[in-house]
Parts: sequence; C-alpha cells; structure tokens
Amino acid sequence: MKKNFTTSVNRIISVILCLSITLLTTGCWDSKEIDTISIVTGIGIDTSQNPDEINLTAQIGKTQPSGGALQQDSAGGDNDSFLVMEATSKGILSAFESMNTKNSRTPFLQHNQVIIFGKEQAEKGVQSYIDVFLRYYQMRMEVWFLVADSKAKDILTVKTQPEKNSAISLSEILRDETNISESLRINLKDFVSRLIEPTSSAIAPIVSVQKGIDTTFLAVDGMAIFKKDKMVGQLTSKQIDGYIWTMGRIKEIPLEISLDPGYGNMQAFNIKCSMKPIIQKDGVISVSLQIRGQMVLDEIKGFDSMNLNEIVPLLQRAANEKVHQDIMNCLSEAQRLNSDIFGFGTAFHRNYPKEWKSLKNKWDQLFPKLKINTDIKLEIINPGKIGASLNMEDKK
Amino acid sequence: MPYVIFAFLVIALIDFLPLIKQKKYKELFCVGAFFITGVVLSILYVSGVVIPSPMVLLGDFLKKVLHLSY
Amino acid sequence: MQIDKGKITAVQFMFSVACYMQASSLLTAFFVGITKQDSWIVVILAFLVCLPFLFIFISIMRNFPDKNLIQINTLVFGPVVGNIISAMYIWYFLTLTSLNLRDLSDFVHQTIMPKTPSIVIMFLFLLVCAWAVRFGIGVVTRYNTLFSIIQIVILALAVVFTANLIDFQNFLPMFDQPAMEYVHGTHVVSTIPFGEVVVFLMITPNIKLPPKKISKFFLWGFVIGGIVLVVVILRDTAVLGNVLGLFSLPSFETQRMASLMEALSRLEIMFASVLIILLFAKVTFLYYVTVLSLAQIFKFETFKPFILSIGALAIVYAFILYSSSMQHVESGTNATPILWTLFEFVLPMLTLLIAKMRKLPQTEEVV
Amino acid sequence: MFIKFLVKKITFLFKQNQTPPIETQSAEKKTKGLSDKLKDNIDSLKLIFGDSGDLKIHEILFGKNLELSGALIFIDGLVDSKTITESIIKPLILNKNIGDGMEIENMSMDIIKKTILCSGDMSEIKDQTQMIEGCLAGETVFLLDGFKEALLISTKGWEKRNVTEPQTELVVRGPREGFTEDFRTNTALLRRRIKSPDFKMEQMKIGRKSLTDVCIAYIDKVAQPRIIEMVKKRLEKLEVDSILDSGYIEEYIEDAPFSVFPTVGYSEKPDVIAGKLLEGRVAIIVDGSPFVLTAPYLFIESFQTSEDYCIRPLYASVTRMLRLMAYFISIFTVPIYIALTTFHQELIPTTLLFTFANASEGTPFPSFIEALIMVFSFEILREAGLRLPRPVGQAISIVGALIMGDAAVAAGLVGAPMVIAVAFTAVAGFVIPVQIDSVSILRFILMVFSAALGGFGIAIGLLGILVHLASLKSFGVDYFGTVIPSQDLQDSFVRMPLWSMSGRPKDIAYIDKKRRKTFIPSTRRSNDHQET
Repeated sequence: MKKNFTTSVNRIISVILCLSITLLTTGCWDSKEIDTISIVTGIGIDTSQNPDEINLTAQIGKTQPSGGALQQDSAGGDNDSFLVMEATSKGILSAFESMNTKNSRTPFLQHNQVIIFGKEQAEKGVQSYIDVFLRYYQMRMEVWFLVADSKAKDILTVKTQPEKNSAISLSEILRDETNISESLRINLKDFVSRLIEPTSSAIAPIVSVQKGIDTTFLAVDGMAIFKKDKMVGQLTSKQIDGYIWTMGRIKEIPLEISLDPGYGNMQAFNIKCSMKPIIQKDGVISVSLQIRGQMVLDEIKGFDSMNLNEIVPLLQRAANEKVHQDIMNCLSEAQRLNSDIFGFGTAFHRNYPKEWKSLKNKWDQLFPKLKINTDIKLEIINPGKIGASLNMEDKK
Repeated sequence: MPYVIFAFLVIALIDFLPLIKQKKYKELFCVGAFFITGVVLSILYVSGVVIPSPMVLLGDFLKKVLHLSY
Repeated sequence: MQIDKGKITAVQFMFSVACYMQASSLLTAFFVGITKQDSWIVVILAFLVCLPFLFIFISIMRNFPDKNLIQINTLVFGPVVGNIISAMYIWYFLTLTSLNLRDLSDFVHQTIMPKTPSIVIMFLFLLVCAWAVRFGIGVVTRYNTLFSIIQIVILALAVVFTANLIDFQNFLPMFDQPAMEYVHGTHVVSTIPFGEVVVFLMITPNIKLPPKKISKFFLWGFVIGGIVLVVVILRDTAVLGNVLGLFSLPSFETQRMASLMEALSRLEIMFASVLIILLFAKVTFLYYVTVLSLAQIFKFETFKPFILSIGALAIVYAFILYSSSMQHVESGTNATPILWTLFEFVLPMLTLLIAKMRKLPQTEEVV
Repeated sequence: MFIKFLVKKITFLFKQNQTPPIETQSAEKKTKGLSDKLKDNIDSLKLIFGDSGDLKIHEILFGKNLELSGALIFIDGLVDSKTITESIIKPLILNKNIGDGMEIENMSMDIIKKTILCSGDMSEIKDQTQMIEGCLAGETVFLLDGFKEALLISTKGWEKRNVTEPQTELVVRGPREGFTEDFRTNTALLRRRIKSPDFKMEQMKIGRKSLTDVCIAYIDKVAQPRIIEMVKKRLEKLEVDSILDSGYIEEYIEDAPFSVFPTVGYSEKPDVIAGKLLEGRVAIIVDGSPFVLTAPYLFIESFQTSEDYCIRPLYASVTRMLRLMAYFISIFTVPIYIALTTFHQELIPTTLLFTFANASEGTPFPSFIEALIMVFSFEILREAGLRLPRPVGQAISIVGALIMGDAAVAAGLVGAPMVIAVAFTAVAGFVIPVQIDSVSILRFILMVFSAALGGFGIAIGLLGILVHLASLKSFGVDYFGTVIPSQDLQDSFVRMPLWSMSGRPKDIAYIDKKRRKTFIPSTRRSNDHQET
C-alpha cells in the first residue's frame, strides 16, 4: 500500500500542475463582463446615398445603475432607457465594427428582438443582407422580421410609453397579435424558408409610427409582399383577414357584419382550416379550402322586430359570405402582384411531387389563373348572455 | 511552442519515470515510440508544416484508383 | 490473459451502447445535406441495414465470450495476418477518437465559445477522459446509464418545447430525390452512428453475463440508440422544414428556437451541456478501447503507460485530420463511409465466416 | 519549486515510515515478572509511577491470625471505592477463617479468587506491564506477599456523562438517545438494540501512551469477512502514540486521504449505527469519543438520515430528493451564475438580463472576484457562528449575513443577484452537514473553472468530479455505485417503503441477504372490515 501511494501522490501533484497551467494561461477568451457589452435590442437597415452601402441603426438598451452611490440621477427616470447608434458601410457587421469605435462597449447581438428593413431597402432587395443573420453565431432564428413603412431609423428612435425600450415594445405588440393568429408574425426562419422556396414568395408585417393624443406609438398593420426578395406590394388590414383565413392556424378572430336589417359583431374561434391542392385531369389546378369553426355573438344593432332565431341564421350566412369575400380579394391582390404568398406552390410540390416537375417553371403563368373553391361553415353556437335583445318583441 | 514542449515533458515525467524504475524496457520502447511520433507530429504542426491527413489521402486513393466514391 | 479485470453488468452494457449511439445524435450535419426532408427515412433504413450486422457482432461475441477483438483476430486469422488486421483496427479506433474529439471542439467552437483556441478545449476534455480511462472499464461505463436516461428526458423536453413550431407539412415531398441520394444517405448513416458499435467487441470479456444472454441486451441498447436518433431527426425536420439543409448544426438551431413561454426560452446551453457529457462518454470509451487494444497487441499486463502518450497523439491527430470543418463534413459524407464499411461490416463478417469454417471455438479448448 | 519541495517532503515522510520500526517504548519493554516479595513489587510500582498523587496503595493484613499481608493498588478517581470496600476489603478482613484450614504455601491466588473475593470480573496476571495497564484502566491490583501472581479486579467507576440527545443529528421523530464518551455505555447501547448472539464485538487497545479501547463491532454472517479483515488489518497497523477521538482513527484507516469525499462514516446515534450494522457494515467504537465510525461508507449514505426510516415513505423520498437537490444547488449555483453573467449572456431572458446589467452596473469587481469575496465572507460568518456559544452563535451568523449583504449592495460593491446566489448556496450547504467539506471545496474549484472557461469549464469540472467519485472505493466497495441500476436503488434517490426493501445492500451484505420477508400491507389483500 505504501509504494503506490507515493506514485499516486506524484500523479495528483502533476495533474494539479497540468490543470493549473492550462487554467492560469487561459486568458478567459470568451469572458465579457455584463458592463462591458452593449445589448443590441433592435436592428434597422435602410438605404444610404451610394447604392451598395446600407445605413444601419442599432438600438442599444441602456442600463441605469440601480444600486449604490449612483442612485441620485436615475431617480428622475425621464431619460429614456435606450440609445440609438448609426453607421453606414457595405456589410452589417462592418457597420457594427465602425459603431464600436464610438461606443466603449462591444455590441452583443444575442438579445436582438427585431430586424426592421426600411421600405426603400425592401424594395431594392433583402436577400443580400439576410446572409449575416444566418451565418453569424450571435444571430438567433426566432427574431421578428418587420418592414418599416418609412425609414427603419424612425421606428427605432421613437419613444413609446408603456415599454421604455421600443424594440421590446414591438415584440410585445407582436405577441398580442398572435392572439389572433400565428401567421400574423413572421420570424427569421419563416421568412428565410419562404425565400428559399422557388415559387412561394415571402411576406412580412409592416410597422408604422402613429401619433397618439400626447404620445407616439407603434402599430403593426398591413403586410409587405415580396417577389423573389424585392417588396412588390402591400396588403391592407382588410386583405390581411383573407390571408389569415387561408393560412389557418387561427386562435380567435373578430368578425364584423353589417347588413341592411342590422349590424352584428361576432368572435370566431376553434377554427379548423384545411387546404388541399387539386389537379384536375385536364391539367387545371385549383385549391379547395375547407373552413369549419364556431362563433359567439357578441353585439347586435338594429334587427328591430326580428327575434333571435331569424337573426342567427342571417348573421351566419353573412359571416360565411364575408370570409369568402375576404379570401377572394386577398387572392386577387396576390394574383395581381403574381406573388404566391399562401405557399400554394409548396403545397402542390408536397402533394404532387411528380407533376410538380412540369408545373414548376410554368408556375408564374399558372398562379394568376388559380381558383380557390371555398367551403366555409361557421355556426353561431352561443348568442351571448341575453336571448332576445331589447327592441325585439317575442313573436309567437 | 513552449506549451507543447512543457506538456510533453510532463507526460514523460508521469509515464516514463515509473517504467524506468520498474525496468520494463519492452514497454518503455513501445510507449516511447508512440510518444515520439506524438512529439514529432505536434512540433511539425505547431511550426506550421502542412502534414497530409491520412483520411484525405485514403479518400483520394479510393476516388481516383478504385472509383469508389459518391 | 485479460488486461482489465473490471466487470460491468448487462444493464450497464446495454445503456453504454445506447449512450454511445446517442452521442452522435446532434451531429447530423453529415447526411442532412444529402437527403433534406427525408432524412428520417434514411435513418430508419440505415437502422434496418445495420440489424443483420448487429447479429454478426452478437454471434462473434457468443462464439468467443472471453476474448476481445484483438485476441479474436490473432486466433482466427493467425498471428501475422491477425496482427495486421488488429493494427488496422487500432488505427480505426484512434481515428474515431480523434474525429469525435474534433466534432466536440467544432461544436463548442461554433456555439458556445468562438474565441477560445480549440487546443484548450481538446486538452482539458482529454485530460478528464484520460483520468477516467486510468481507472478502467468500471469508471468508463459507470455513468452511461445516467447519461443515456438524462438525454432521453432532455429530448422529450425539447420535443415539448418545440411543440408550437412543429409543422407536419414539412415532411411532405417524400421520396422526392433520386434513388442514389437515399443509398448514399443510408450508407453514411449506417457507418457513422450505427456501424461504430463494432467497438463493443473489445469489451466482451468484461461483461458479467453468460454469452447466450448478451444478444438481448445488445439488441435493446441498439434499439434505444436508434429510436433516439430517429426522434432527433424527426424533430429537426418538423421544425426547420426546408431550411434544414442550410445549417451545419440543425439540432442546435432547433433547440435555440425552442421555447415554452418568454421565461422558459433560450435553453440551448442545457442541450449543449448534455451533448458535451454524452460526447465525454463516447470519447472516453473510444480512448479506453484504443489503449486497451494497444496493450493487448503488445501483450502488456497493464495499459496505464499508454494513456497519456495516446492522448497527446489523439489531440495532434485531430488537428491534422482535417484543416477545416467543411472538409470534415465533405469527406465525412464521401470518403469515410466507404472506409468504415471495411472495418464495421466486411472484417467482422470475414472473421465470423472463417471462424465458422475452421470451427474455431471448439478447437480452441484443445489447444 | 515549492511543488518539488512539497513532493520531496511527502515522499520523505513516507520513506521514513518504511524503515524498520524505530525503537519504541513498547518493543524494549521486557515482560518483567513480578517478584514474590510484596515490598519489591510495591517499590517497583512506585518507581514506575513516580509520585503521581492519584496512585493509591493500600496494605492490608488479613487471615485468622493476620499472617497474610497483601496490598491493593488502584488509581483514585478511576475506581469506585464502594465496590472496592464491598467486594475486596470486607471479605478479606472480616472473614476470620482464612488460612486456618490451609497452610500458607498452598494458599494460592485462584483459591482467593474463587472462594474469598466476591467480585464478578477478576483475572490473574503474571507480569508487570499487564499490572500497570490494568491499574491505569481503572482496575484494582491485589498483590499477596509470597506469591508471583497478582489479581486484577475490575472496579471501574468514574464520572460519566449520562445519555443525552446529540447536538449534531437532531431529529423530529425517531429515537433521541446518543452515544457518550464512556466506552462501556456505548457498547451497552448497541447491545440493547441488537440482541442476537451473532453480534460480535472484538476489542483491542491502540496507542502506546493512551491505550484507548477500540472495539470492532459487526454482525456475523451479515458483514463480509473481507471487510472485517480489512478493518482489522488497517487498525493493527497503527503504531500511534495516542487515540483521543474516533476522528484520529478515521484519518488513518480511510481509503483516500487526499479526496474531498469522506469514505468513513460517523454517527452519534445508536439507532443509526444499529441500522448500518444490520446492513452489513462494520462499526468501530472508540473509548472516549461519542462518535462511532462505520466502515464501508458510500456517497449516498450522507443523504440518508435516521429520520427517513421513522417517517412514512412518500415524504421521506421527497425530503431525500430535496437533500440531493440542495447538495447540487449548493455546489453549482455560484459557478453557474458566474458563467451566465460573464460568458453566456444569451441564456438570460432579455428583461432579466437588464436587471442583472442594472445591478452590476457600478460594481468595480468582475463577477468572479465578487463571488469570491461573498463566499469567503459567508464561510467566515459560518465559522464564527459555530465557535461562539450556542445562542450567541446563531444570532451572529444570521445578523452578520444580513448586514454584510445589504451593506455591500448599498455601497455598490456587489450586485444584488450575486448576494442572493451566494446566500442561497450558503444555506443549501447546511442541508447535508456530513458533506460540508466536499461542498465548500468543490464550490471553489468550480468557481475557478467557470471563471476561466464558462459553461464548458463547469462541464469539465463536473465530469472531473464524477470521474473522481467513480474511482473512489471505500473498503473495496464502490463509493458511488448507486448510479448502476441495481437492487440498491431502493434506498438511494428514493426511500422505498420498508415492507418492500427485503434485501440488504447488494455489495455490502454477506450470506445472510434477506432482512425481512416482503410483507404486502393488508389493504391490498382484502378490504379492512374483513380483517377484524
């Protein structure tokens, strides 16, 4: 027992030696203290004077020292919680490098919430600047992808009230949007997977600055439509409803029906949409869309001298008709711009791989002529708390 | 470079001292052979000499001579 | 003459096979580039292709219960040819160790710590592995059960976390690629994760179990490993869809996007540390097998002197093997599968055939 | 060069040990026989003991016509004077008819032993060393003029602490009596719990100067002979001056003196030791120490408390998992916090990251130094709390921690989250008192690793600890064997109900493997009303 005891002691000493050597020489390469990094929460990309350069705006979260001696000046709380930095250069990371010289702290991109492209840059083309967001190790895929209706810089510089940092407030807005439907917000992965698909075209929400009574706030309304990687058009909020209905994945959506006898407001939920591409014998392609769902009647106006049993079927038929109408004019808008924002191309590719080889190169001609036959059945299952409304007399 | 040499010195200290004490020369010879190849290769690598990798060589051999490749 | 007398139980053996295969679950970059959204079919095909070879390994184990691979080679092929084949096997084990070490340092480099030099990562990692190998089979396989179960639990968690991102449409254009792609994919998968199980022929004497019952445990370990690989691929394809082929580490990107609510997001370091621990188990086992086979071929009574020298050689060899990770992936999909088929399928089949022809196990008692 | 000096010093220390045992006082002690002259014996005793005040020599004359002269030698304080008078002096003096029927010559010591003295425990001794040892052990030596043998009569009886509740292992439910310093009381406490004849206690004396009684207790056919042999062999090898507490013995016989994990268990409660004996372990009872050692001690045992087996299994399993988590937390919280704030900021959710950033905005030190200061100060407070008298100690450590933490944050020296993390680890560290040394040392090592390499450093540290744990053996039994799925898992992470734990621990127990028949509670078999 004694003899190998000394060798084990030698061994322990030498292992400690090795470990200490490596640990002491480690220059802690990757270690960056929290107060030496500037946390980038939003990135905006706009066009700049000469064509192949871009104007990058980065919104950096500022930290007030909460504890300790530096307490006094932050009591005011008036100064905002973020600062905006700008740089123009050929590439995005080189822009960050040039920004770095002005800012003492190294930019930290892991906590970036949004990527906003200015309108002109979107129209000029997006693909060339997406590469860094996939390749650079600090970029994450679940970042929100937005298009500004004017300049991305204005979006990032606006001081919103509820959430001090406007990029975070944007991600909050987008999170409420999903109460309506998942397909309203687009993260980088969805956008890129649409870009890769040869036939389908990408889509991204548009954000704009709105003037409130005494505050300015950000609103996400409308969708930008991209053809290949250039923005070609815009969907108004009405047409977006049609887009939402075709894409499915809806949690709950308000429906507003105005007829001559009266006006009704309903909330649709528990909606199942199934979209099946169909290729008839003679080569004509069409898409059958089946929507089943339930609605709750929330508000009625007018309909005097009619009782509930007549109103409900009336509203039901009107609701089905309205959804069909929304889908149609969204489709017509998309077909006008000849950009397949619904991903019908991929649906055909997935369900008919053999025929798809021939369809693929003819898709630009086929898509404008595509028909959608809809089969919508939304029933009102719950008329709300009260049965007959005030001005209805109960007809026997 | 100094780290590499220091590391190999430590390995020699740990492994070869007991072997020499126990006078197992056959083992010392075999382990020494592997140790030397390790030292030579690492010195060459650290000083920047490009060492052809056996896997790439075998891969080319398979592709060109036996045409066995995808 | 058995060098390492340590014994492990059958359940430990089963889970170390499963853990060994799970370790290469994240590094699916090889075959994802070839068969994009049908990769899961390729994995299942490879699993079925490898099953018969698994039974070959099991029958070798059953015929030579107290001999490891090196002893079997010298017995079956005679001393001269046997030693040459054993030397090739040792080169195979060493290359596998270096490849997996290289995988680890590339993974840590690309995800957690880009600026740390990879020599530090490899050196510390191998130092811990060497310390484990020093204590023999008992310590090397002690934690495989724990690691394997932890990985399965974490995988279930990951699937739950990516539930809202999963879209089953992503699988759809099935069998859309030319047949050659599938053959190539199956070949790659059957050699990288599945075929490497040949390494376990080296520790047959250390299993505390009558030879007849080994097959049940070996098969179950193989099945668990296979299931985990398929589930990983299914989850990645379901979440990433056609973007799958872009990334060098698809599983890591999926785990980066996985999030339940705002608070429970950004958990990829948990998945990364599980992978590091699994790779530790795999590299330690390969390192142990290399050192054991070397000591076996030179007929020493202990493998301890080899440990540190082979460790240094493995680190340098890992640097020399491929200049960059792209070259690693490219040769991993084209050249390596053909090389490994020799070791994982052709040679074991040969050993079994010759053993059957010379009816070796019986004569062995006479000698 | 300090390392080289250290290595040389340690190897010299052990080389010196290998030389043939130096002349110790015990070797040259010839067994000097007693002389038959009473006076010579007394003089030699006086010479040996010098003029130590508590040595009492009491000469008595007895016999019918007082022709026999004897002497009683004992150490005052060690003996119970009442027993001496009752069982020795009275029979000798009052019994008038000694020696009338027999001549002096054939009056021998064993006749006196058998017929005259009425004390239970007497033994004859022939040489001086036994006499001295007996005398120092609290026995009375009876010398008779004209006879070579002497008589050792056990009249032990000194001030003993009575059996009280131990301070270290407080329990809510379960027996509360603890061991005391007295050797015989401890063995009696154990004997009362395990009344089977197989329960063996082998006694030996260790320590040249202290001659402490050490007893190896085990249950035959339950404890493996291999382990018993190993314990005996290691104990016999001790050439030590003195054994004042079982801690001394623990250091000498443990498997890995340089490891942070204890491989020899100790406890102050007889029911814990009885439980361990029934599981096949060997207990070592040391005179003068209330802590009894148990030999093969596994890592999982430090998470088992005596209370687990007295309360219902479900809650016991929950508390056991809680202890395991507390152990994990107390080691890993601070390193993970350092790694998160310095290396992997991307893991913290954005809003939380801003609170961390705000907190550590003005702090001068990097987070590793910050953590070091806080952990170090908490350790000092803990030590202060322990050393001060009971009520004051508790107050000091709590108040100190609060004030220190608060002041540090107010002064902007340390971030608030860091104080919370360190406080949490310090408190979690107290959950398992047995592993307190491994917790504080491992925490520091992991802090260094995480400061140098972040998450990867922690993974390497964790793997290093796991490998070290796997390589440890305690008396031939795997120290961390609970990870292999086996029957022993029933009592490791969870405590299965008693009626289902039928086997003793697999690799510790010997032939007698069954400790109880698996008893299925009555509710399963038939509903209750049929029972009555």
